[in-house]
Amino acid sequence: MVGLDVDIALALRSYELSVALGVGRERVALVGPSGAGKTTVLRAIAGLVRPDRGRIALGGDVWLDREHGIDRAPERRAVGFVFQEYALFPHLDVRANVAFGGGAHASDLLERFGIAHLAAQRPGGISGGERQRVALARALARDPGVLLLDEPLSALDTQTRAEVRAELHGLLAELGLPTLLVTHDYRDAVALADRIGVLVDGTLRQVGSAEELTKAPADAFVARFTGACVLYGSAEPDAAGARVVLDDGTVIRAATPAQGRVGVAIHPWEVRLSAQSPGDAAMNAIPGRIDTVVPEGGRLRVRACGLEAEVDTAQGPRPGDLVHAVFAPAAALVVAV
Amino acid sequence: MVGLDVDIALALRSYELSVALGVGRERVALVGPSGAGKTTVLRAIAGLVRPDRGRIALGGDVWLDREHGIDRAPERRAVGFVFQEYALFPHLDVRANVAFGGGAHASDLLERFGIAHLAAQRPGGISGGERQRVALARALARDPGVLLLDEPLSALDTQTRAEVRAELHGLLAELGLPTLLVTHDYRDAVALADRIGVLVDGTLRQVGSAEELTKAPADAFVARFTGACVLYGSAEPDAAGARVVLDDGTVIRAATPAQGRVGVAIHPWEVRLSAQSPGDAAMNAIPGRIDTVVPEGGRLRVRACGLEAEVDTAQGPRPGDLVHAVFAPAAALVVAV
Amino acid sequence: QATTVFAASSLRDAFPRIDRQATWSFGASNLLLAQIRAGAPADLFASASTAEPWALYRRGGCLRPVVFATNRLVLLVPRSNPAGIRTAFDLAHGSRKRVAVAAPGVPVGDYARRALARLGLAGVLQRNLVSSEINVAGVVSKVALGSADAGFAYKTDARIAARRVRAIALPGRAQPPIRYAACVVRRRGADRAGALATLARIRSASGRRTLRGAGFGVPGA
Amino acid sequence: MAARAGFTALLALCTGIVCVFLALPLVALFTQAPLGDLPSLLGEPVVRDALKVTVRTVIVANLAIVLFGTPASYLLATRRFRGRALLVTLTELPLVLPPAVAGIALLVAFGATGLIGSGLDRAGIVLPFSEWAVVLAMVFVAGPFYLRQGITAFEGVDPALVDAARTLGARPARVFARIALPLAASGLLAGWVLAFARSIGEFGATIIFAGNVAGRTQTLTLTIYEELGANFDIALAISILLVVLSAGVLLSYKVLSAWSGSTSTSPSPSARTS
Amino acid sequence: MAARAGFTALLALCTGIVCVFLALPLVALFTQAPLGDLPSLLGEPVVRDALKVTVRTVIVANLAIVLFGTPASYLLATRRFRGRALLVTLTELPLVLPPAVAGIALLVAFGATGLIGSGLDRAGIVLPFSEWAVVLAMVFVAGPFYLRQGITAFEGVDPALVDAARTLGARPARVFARIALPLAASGLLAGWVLAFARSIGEFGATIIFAGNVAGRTQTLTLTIYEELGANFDIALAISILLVVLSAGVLLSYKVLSAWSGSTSTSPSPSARTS
Ligand SMILES: Nc1ncnc2c1ncn2[C@@H]1O[C@H](COP(=O)(O)OP(=O)(O)OP(=O)(O)O)[C@@H](O)[C@H]1O
Ligand SMILES: Nc1ncnc2c1ncn2[C@@H]1O[C@H](COP(=O)(O)OP(=O)(O)OP(=O)(O)O)[C@@H](O)[C@H]1O
Ligand SMILES: [Mg+2]
Ligand SMILES: [Mg+2]
Repeated sequence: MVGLDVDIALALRSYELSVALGVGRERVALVGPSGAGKTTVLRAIAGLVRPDRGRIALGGDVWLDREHGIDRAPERRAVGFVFQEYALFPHLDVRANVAFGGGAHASDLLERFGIAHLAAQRPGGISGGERQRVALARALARDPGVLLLDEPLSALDTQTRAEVRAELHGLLAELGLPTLLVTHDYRDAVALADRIGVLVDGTLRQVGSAEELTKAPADAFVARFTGACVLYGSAEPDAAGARVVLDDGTVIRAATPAQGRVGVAIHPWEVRLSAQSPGDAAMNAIPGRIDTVVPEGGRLRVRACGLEAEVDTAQGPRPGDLVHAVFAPAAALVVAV
Repeated sequence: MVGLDVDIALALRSYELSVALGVGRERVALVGPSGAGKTTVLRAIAGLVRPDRGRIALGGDVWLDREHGIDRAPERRAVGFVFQEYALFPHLDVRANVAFGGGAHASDLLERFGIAHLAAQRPGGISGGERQRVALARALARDPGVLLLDEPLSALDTQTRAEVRAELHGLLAELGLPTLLVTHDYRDAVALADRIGVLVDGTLRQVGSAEELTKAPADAFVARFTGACVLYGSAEPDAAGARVVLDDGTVIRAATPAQGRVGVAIHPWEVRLSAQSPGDAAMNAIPGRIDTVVPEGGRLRVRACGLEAEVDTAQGPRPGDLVHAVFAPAAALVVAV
Repeated sequence: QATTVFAASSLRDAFPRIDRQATWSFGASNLLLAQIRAGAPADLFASASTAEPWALYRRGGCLRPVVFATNRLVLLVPRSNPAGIRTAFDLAHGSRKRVAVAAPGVPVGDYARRALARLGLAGVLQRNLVSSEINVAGVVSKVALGSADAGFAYKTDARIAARRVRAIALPGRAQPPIRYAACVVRRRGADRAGALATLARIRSASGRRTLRGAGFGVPGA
Repeated sequence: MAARAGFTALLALCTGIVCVFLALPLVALFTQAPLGDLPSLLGEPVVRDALKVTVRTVIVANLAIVLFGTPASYLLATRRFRGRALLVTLTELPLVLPPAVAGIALLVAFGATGLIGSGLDRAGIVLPFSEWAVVLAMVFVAGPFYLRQGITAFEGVDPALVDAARTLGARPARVFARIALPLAASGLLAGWVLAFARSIGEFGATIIFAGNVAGRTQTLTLTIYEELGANFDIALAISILLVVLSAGVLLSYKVLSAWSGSTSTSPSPSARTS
Repeated sequence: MAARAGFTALLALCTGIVCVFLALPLVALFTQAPLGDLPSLLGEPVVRDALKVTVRTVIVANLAIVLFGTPASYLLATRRFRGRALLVTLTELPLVLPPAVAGIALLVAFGATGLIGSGLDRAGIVLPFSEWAVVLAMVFVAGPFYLRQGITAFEGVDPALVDAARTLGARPARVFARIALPLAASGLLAGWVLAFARSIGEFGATIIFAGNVAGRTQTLTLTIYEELGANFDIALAISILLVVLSAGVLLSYKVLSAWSGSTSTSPSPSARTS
């Protein structure tokens, strides 16, 4: 299997970026907060930034090996790079943009991406979604061995975004190239990628499928990224797993053993709100008041007791109501802080 | 009650903007696609753009009345305007920014918004969320009678956005000023506003609470905006409401009478996917294949049969599976096209 | 305000020594004449020839001109004399020389042309590369800095720039009469008294001494 | 690999030629000049007079340029009105006009027999060949540099900031003073540096319109020209003085703007999104 | 309301003064000149010779400026290396240098007794009094205008586009030719307009460095000055010719850039977010 192997280190302004990652014939998303170094990883792979140490290879083809003094120029690496704002050449029409890299099957690509009718347009005159398709077609015209996408959806407004996300999902799946894409929106990552790597301050905190990240986040940061709320406290192992005394004194139970200062991550969909303390002593219950209630989709998203819960509209919770946030010990995921 | 009354018309590049809207002591959100004229409405209220016709008044205080030749300069209208990218003065520190408009209670505001420790910082040196609070404090330093916010969250990245949204929700509720805010993200509007106006091509398509828009969208556009999928067909009234023959020939039933060409809007949370045709003849069922499956929160969002459905992860749907999208006639909202 | 004297470039060194108070403006005489006609605030006009003051006088622009000095035309060559020029006739032989001459209309330019004509060397100006400088200072600078192989200027200029140039006398028959004339400018607000005083100082014994010291001849001596 | 090195080598070659060509004359100035005699040469009365004239006229001219140019460029940058493009072109024309032509034009406008000069003359005001003529020449040739940069600088002020100031109750004058002016300051400074250098170096228009009256209109650049034939060392000395002055202004401007740049161009709200 | 009207009135007043002052000399040029005699005046041999010299030298100088300046400004704009800031400052220095000083500097560098001039002289290359001297003077004073705009223009090319071109397989030379050059073209054109105007108007440096050899180094601006004391009408006629030429270049540039601006600055990908 021809895959991309990356193992690089590079000193950035305020931390060292150090990433080891293999990408097979799959889509891997790098997510992380602004300034985490996501773009830098892509640029290093494309040869636009030179790592201080490390090795980059596509199958047997070594693009970079600092130890052996190998460092191929960007134009000699078989990458397809879709830039954040697409970086289409504003003075060339769509056809010339797509043909820039190779040219042979530019027309095919225009057809395939449904942009043949725009061939004579300048990039300035077409919509955001169309631009994205042009950028993708242009990157593919060179028959790259890897596809790199930097924030492919961030230039789009909310409406177009949902549509283009679905469309891009289809296109990427169809291509079957090793693909590394960068985004700071976890939902985009989930929608587009097979595996997700969470990059924070230059370090990969966790790499795994969306399910793995959700079910077993490596740390509090990853947990919050996947949408969980995190409570902090100190844990002691007990028979059923662990007993966690939260910072406000509340005691909850988790299903996995743990010791010392920990975070407890709970996803909104695992939390039930009830007016009374639950009868069931096996369940965790945190009492408190409702902070905010926001409709989302057909449900309400309620913030209460430091947690979030999704509840049915029918329940009619109102800010200020006294409630108990109830969740099972198995839903309390113990994470490192 | 001192409220803002707006009734203006203004020829824009490609359509006429024409908006009549009253804003009491409540938060009203204007949503709509890019270029719909949302910003222009706010600018007209603030006096930064002059409508061709119309009247703007805050309580008894007339700011604009083209018929009577009244047109107050922006500096003489009691508005607090929070600009899209915040438009903080980059050469002034946070305190001077906040004090620019009035100055008397700038210190109070800095305290109240939790930015007192940033008083001596330049806007360039603080985070996105902090900037937003500075912009809000600055707008309030003048004791405005109306608060106008243009895309208050769009300058923030996805992570900060969720936090700041909750925070802003609290602040706006506390202030109790007539507030008009603009956003192109429907979820922001739902989270922040009491009423939502949908503006398309300069025309208010519908104004109402989030619930009203969801339950009874005025047209296909509004319906899609609220997250529904819309199918098209022609309707005939029948005993139970209407019988709609969709463009692909499928027949579905709606609970409200209708006639002629219509759209049928169905929200994802009303749709159930089942492998077999449902036994219940009263339910609508559209057969088809699953296009995409995307995890979202604790559930999966599945596109199938031109509709979206939210299903539990346990169900394990996979792209390509044959399914029926099942929904009640009451969930099939007939909308104008 | 000090008396303003518009004077020929070649007087640049001598005049300020005669009258320290006056304000000076040195340039090509023909240009100074044009400036005075355009309203320049000159009180006294001292030209390197008699033609310009008389022209001004005929138009009522000044009082009757008087001649106050004479000068001689010389051929200047750089001290190093790369072209090996010994006499004016060398300009007509050998390789093409770079020659600096003042423009026609500038007194020293007209004098040079007249001298060449008298020597039968008028062709020199066709044959060589001739820069027609705007004033005599331009001629001297071109020769002094070696840009030109030779140039026509006044004997007095050769003294000032003696460190860098050497003067070659012209044959007596070629020497045109060079007479400097001055006149008191008539215009509204002119400082006539000051101009007369300065003119008197120029023609005084000490003035004549200074001029002679600078290499000029003085009339009526 | 060869082609790529070839291209860079070509670039480097051109850059080298350009830089050597530009540096050579400046180097020559310092190696050929009698540096030891500099103080005594610059102490000559003719130089001192010229220095005084230059300082006086440059100060007055630059004050006029800044005082009139700042409001004018603000108006041209921020208001849209009929004929605006014409006025902007008018302010740019002197930039491309040969200075000698500028001198002739000033002469026929303000000279004794000129368009309005004859009227001024009757009123007893004589401009040509006076110190005012030097100032006018400087303003005419150097002012447009300031105007052009000023227009650019004011146009560069984010209109959202102006709108924000207005909704915060600031009248146009306050918007100008507190928002537009501080934000355009570095651009205005750049324009002023150019205008200053242009005015101090003014030669062609001055020699034609203002003449060469010592102590009154003879500026340092005119003295250079005059001393060329008389005392070349003085010309060299003044040249060195002016080179040092020009380089000093240029460098202090660069240092200043780099310094202010580093404090104010740190990620600003508007820079973030670009 | 009074204060606000007052402020705008003040702005308008300043703008009025500025515009009248700048327009007056140009108007005077046309009203005072013997427009009827223009053809015959411009037909005088001295004018025809000067015109030929000017055209030849301006063309050669501008060719040199563009040929060497384009690669040099590209390198200075896009590569980071030690001493770069120094080189950039070096290219800017002639912008603030008085032309008379430039003339002196060229003289001591390339003159017969100059730094390298004496060597050239021995090698039989004589620059003074030659057309090459005029060209050198023009390149020295006008080149930096092109370089500065060129550096700005190349710096303004979105680096993401360059990166994109490289990941698409383009070598540096192709990136330059297909991406950087077309995108910087309008900025380069603006710089060239300034350089062209500056070279055609060159006076101070030429008069000092190149001499005034008819048919060889006497350009139109030198002729203006020479004819000032001889035939003022010729000076006026040449002035009008040069005004028309300068204005023509300026206007055609503005029309051209407005035209190309309207096609290429329509919302571009990068403009969207700013
Ligand atoms: N060439 C470089 N040398 C040193 N530091 C750099 C370099 N390029 C970027 N940085 C710094 O490295 C960090 C990571 O930048 P990068 O653009 O990779 O982040 P990112 O994760 O893509 O962020 P965003 O989501 O905002 O795009 C930033 O702090 C940036 O300032
Ligand atoms: N002064 C004006 N005169 C004419 N047309 C204008 C003016 N200002 C804006 N427009 C046009 O009016 C339309 C509405 O612009 P507006 O900025 O109000 O949209 P918006 O809804 O805020 O969009 P977005 O979500 O992109 O901010 C746009 O098509 C714009 O081009
Ligand atoms: Mg990035
Ligand atoms: Mg808007």
